[in-house]
Amino acid sequence: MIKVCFFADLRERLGCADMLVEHFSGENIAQLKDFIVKQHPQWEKIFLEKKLLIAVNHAMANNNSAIVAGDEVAFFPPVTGG
Amino acid sequence: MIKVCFFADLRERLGCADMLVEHFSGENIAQLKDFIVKQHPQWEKIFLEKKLLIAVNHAMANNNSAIVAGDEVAFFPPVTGG
Amino acid sequence: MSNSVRVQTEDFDLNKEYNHLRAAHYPCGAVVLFSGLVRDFLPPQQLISLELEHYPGMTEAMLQQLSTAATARWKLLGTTIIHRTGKLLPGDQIVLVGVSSAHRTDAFEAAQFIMDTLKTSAPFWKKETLKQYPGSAPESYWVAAKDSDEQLAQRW
Amino acid sequence: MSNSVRVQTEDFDLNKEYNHLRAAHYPCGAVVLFSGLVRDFLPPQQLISLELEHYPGMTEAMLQQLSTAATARWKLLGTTIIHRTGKLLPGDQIVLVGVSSAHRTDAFEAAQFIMDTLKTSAPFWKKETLKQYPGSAPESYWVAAKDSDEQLAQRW
Repeated sequence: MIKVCFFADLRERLGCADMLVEHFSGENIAQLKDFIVKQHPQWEKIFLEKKLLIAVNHAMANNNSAIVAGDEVAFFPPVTGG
Repeated sequence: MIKVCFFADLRERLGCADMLVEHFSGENIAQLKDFIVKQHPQWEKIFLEKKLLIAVNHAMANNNSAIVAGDEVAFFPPVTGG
Repeated sequence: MSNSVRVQTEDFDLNKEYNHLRAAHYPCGAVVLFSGLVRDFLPPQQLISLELEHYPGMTEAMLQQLSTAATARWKLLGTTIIHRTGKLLPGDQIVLVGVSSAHRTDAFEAAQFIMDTLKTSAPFWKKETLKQYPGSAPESYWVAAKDSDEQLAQRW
Repeated sequence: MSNSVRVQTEDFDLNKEYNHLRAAHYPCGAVVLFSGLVRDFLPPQQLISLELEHYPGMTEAMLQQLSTAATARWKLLGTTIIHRTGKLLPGDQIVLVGVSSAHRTDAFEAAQFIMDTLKTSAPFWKKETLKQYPGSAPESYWVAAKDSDEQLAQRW
């Protein structure tokens, strides 16, 4: 099971703050995206956006980053703090 | 008449904080230095030091800077504030 | 060496942080403080409020990384990073970065590095509620990331 | 726009200057403060005191020039430069430079410019009274100008 979080603009557009992804047998972020998009086809366009940022267990990651059961994955737009 | 001031290390080494130079008929700082050194030959070496800084009427100046009667001229070592 | 990282809804007291940075460490010769404030728009626009969302846990981890990276790269005596979240009003303090060091250049560069990197890597997002002209209905927008911030971060 | 230049024997209140820079001008998004402190030596040396001599009249004129030059070169909302003179003790505040602006880069660069240029052009001189080892008699030395400060000033 993977915990997935969405933030800011992305959270609002998806209408979802976080979800638990079960029965995921892939090994990296790209596969996780495919898996989620299969469950939520209407999210595909948003998930393909170039500027989508990714974190795994609170560290910046990318499509090739490995993930295992129990990981926390976050998707969010470019940050605007400070 | 030219008012001449000395600061910091230079003031201590010359044993003089300020002086009034009278009967000076030159037109620039180099001539003023020569004039003062004629009155105080023991100051010559100090006046030839490369790092001696010069101000005329509170603005940084150099050996070629023009001066006229009533000006305030200052000589001092490299500054160390801040 | 004292490094402090805080993410909080409450306001902060710049003077208290300054006194801590200044007093606690030896031989401190320079303190640089950066304070980021909620900036209003130019009339006829008017900012009503700003909502700062963040990613709890990751924000603290990223700010701690910035502090550690700055301390590894410059000779520092202390660092303080405070970032607020939640609802803020025009003029409010958003972020404080404080750095103390023996020599000024270390403190200046480290503070700039922390701010530039925070801007592009710490998971905070701003949503503005503003009026386009007096009497208009307030509307809310997510602030877009700036390319200029990306460029500033890349110089480090 | 508010520019303040002061040369004084009294201590200054950084927080008061911060609040002035922060509050008075619109639309302020960034304040950078630099505080320079009397740094003690590393043991076994010990700084007893520091005497700051200056050239009255010229110091104020030079600091005002720095403020004017910074304001011409960067987009600033306010600048504050305070430099103390007379006898100071380890840990005492010597100099404050504060800059406010809409965007952080202007404030950071202007504050660094002012400090770097002040260091090589404002007529202040430091004389240190220090002990070379515990129990030794205090001796006084004029501080020598540093080549590194000259280089830092030349980058502007």
